[in-house]
Amino acid sequence: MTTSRRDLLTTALSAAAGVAVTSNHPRAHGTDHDHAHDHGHQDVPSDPALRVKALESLLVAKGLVDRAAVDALIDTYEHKVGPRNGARVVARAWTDRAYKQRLLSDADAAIAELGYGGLQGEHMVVVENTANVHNLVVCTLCSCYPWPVLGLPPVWYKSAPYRSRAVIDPRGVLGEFGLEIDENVEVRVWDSTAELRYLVLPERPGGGDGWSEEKLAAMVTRNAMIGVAKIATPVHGDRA
Amino acid sequence: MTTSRRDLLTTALSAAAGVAVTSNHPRAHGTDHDHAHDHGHQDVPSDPALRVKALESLLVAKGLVDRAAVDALIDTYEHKVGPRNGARVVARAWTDRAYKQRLLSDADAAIAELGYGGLQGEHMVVVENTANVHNLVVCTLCSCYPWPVLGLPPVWYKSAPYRSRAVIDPRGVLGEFGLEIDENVEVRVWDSTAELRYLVLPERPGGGDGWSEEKLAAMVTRNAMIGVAKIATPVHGDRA
Amino acid sequence: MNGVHDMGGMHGMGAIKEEKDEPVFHATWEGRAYGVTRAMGGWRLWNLDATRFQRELIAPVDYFRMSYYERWIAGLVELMLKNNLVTRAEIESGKSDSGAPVRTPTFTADKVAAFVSKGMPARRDVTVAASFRANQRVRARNMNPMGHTRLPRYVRGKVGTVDRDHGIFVFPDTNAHFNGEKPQHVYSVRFVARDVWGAEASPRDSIYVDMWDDYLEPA
Amino acid sequence: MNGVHDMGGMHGMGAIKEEKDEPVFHATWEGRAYGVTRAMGGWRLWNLDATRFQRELIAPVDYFRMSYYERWIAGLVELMLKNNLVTRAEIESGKSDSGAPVRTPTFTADKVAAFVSKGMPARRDVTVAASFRANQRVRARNMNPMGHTRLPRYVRGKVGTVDRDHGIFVFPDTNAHFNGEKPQHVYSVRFVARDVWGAEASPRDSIYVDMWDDYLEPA
Repeated sequence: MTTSRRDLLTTALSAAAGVAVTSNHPRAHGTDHDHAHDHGHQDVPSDPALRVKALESLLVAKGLVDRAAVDALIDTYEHKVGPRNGARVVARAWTDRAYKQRLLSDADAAIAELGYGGLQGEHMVVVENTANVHNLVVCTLCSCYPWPVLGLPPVWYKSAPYRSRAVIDPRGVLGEFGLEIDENVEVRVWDSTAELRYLVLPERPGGGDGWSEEKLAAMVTRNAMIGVAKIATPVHGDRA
Repeated sequence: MTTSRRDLLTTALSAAAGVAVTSNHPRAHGTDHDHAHDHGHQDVPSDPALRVKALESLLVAKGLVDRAAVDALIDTYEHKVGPRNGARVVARAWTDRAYKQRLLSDADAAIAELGYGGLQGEHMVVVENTANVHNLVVCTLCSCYPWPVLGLPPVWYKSAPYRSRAVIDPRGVLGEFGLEIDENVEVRVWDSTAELRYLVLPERPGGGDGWSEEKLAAMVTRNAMIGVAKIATPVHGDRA
Repeated sequence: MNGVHDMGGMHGMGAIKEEKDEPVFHATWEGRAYGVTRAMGGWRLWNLDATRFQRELIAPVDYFRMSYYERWIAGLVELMLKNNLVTRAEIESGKSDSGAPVRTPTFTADKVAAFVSKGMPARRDVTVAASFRANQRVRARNMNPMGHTRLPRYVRGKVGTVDRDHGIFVFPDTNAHFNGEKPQHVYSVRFVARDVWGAEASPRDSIYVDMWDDYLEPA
Repeated sequence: MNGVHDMGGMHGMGAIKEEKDEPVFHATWEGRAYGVTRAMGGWRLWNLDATRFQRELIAPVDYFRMSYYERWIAGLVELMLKNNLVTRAEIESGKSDSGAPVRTPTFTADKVAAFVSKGMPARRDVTVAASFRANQRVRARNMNPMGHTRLPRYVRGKVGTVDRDHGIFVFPDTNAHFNGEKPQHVYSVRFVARDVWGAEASPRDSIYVDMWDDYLEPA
């Protein structure tokens, strides 16, 4: 094959750009359909908000759903379970060598030490970024994600562009997040095809020596724990 | 694997049936989207008829398109080029052994003997059905089809269900067309991935001895020349 | 099934769009869709694998059009219909059929905290022999089931190396169809990116895929 | 590109629906769409492979939603825009931009009959060595180009047997991107269905795929 992939890529991307024109969708976030259109059609689905409201009312009326249980579930993920949990796990691992070893060898138990675990994180694996290895987590088949430590996944993680390309072009995907990985670094992609859930233990950045676990945790981002970001060295004198 | 494919098939189909509910699309034929919906939305695309009319007018106004050329192209495929051409080729092959040999060894020349050939049939291959071999033609990547002998393809040939399943489950596909192929018969699927175009030479049915080429041609169906049908033995005394 | 949900390696899906300061739910209905789906799971008439399969059955044009929680609701409705918890008429009208029984919810608010913190473990404490061991070369089976599977198309037929044995888990290919849990070992299998995608892939990279025993054969 | 157009082996696309007494065109606009697309091809600013690739670039949700001729029109519009034959404003308004040049069509009605009967042969009368011969065992390359290719995903990495050599043809992977015709041999390669799909496939069946020389390697 004399046609290089890069040539084709360039052509394909410019062609794809040619397809893109203004779209006008009366839709909320989170659809794979918020790309541009070239044919001027409009989708007018029934409003999902009305539809879900009617469905919940029906299920409550039939005694199938307890509305207070729904409230409690929402409250859980809006206020209790989220990426701050994972950040505390990471900060502990950065500051406690023995904890880090337990975390890498038996993640469930180590995460439970901090009080986390459960739904969609029953079976955890923590993978460590180093100077030589960069880890990236995806679920190509649906959107599996470690809820107890990261909360519910962001839309991009659930989207077709991420799910499709993370395994075939991880460096391109990382580039879209502004992260260039040196060619000597091994990129490991973890496809969450089973009931194991993956958390990336990011590299502890330089600087921040002597910082408290809490202050370190504040630096840890959700994206770094998925593997699409690194954690920046704190600016000298920066105080959380 | 203890789970048999057949079990899963049954489950999958019943599940799929569960998804199907009434759809209400204000669309013409030929869309892959005329399946059922379970979410009660409506597509309201701009009418393709209006859109195409406006486009043609624009291109005519810009001197890019000769409207009479468009008329002539439409007339060609509505009135001149169609499956009757292929039927004549088949009937000739059934009645002229030497022609059949030429057809199978050099289809382009043999088809040209009857005056056919050209666009989307520049490079023809004819494959022969026998008591031991059944041939089926598909184009999984788009909708390639031998236009000079069959005309423009029917919607089902261009549809996702046919393109997806003809190669992985040809016997299931044939079953949907009412054709059961004996397990001792070899099914050969021809995926038209290049610029070769395939025509199936169906088995000549019993009966009809001494019939004219013209009368035999009248029995030959488009579907038989794609490979999704056989040609039935004519009823005794049947006269065309 | 070889569905459009099996997206690993596809091109043409567009750019990744990250949202600044993304909320947990973008609208009230998303949270309600989430909560209602979970709450209905409390009846234990289906399982996680069946739920996933139901979403995979969404027609491609709808799968691509729908947002994540729209798919959840579409799948939930079908599961409820199949289990005779609701009727099509009820879904369409939003009103109970006259004479339909009124039940008492079992998954109540007081059970939420325990449910979330315990989860639904898929690991099983049974004895099942492992067919493979760490560092063994294995091949992902070339299989194309019509039913649910968690073996992505992009690794089928490819050779990799067992990285670790995760233990024994429920098998989705049977469980999704209520044909039993068939617990078996799950392994993390490392595939060299070039073995999966060809010479254009980056030479140092690899993909780790979690695979049930039944998905593998010795290489 | 690994796009949704590459449908061989997919499940979940629904039942095949045959239409009784199907007309050549279902509505006037289908015929016009067909004719206008062909007529614009007469300017020879693009080629058949580029046309196919342009349709492959249609976003999945639209690809599944659109009918065949809607895809043709969508692809045609993009090709015309890229070649500065029309502007976006003209497409949206349906009116020529003021001051836009008015050309004279070259593909006129009198040329239609000859065009249809001659076609656009893709075979080339050049001398190119064949890398493979009939009855040889070959493997379809494991390649995943971002650009246009006519090597379906379902045979990549699979081993088959060359059935016949069709001769020398334009290579779509380069031609679609205007990188030259790179003429080369095309072979019909026979794949045993079980080698492609696994043990569940019917044991006597096979799939013949037309493959360019560059898609193959010795097995």
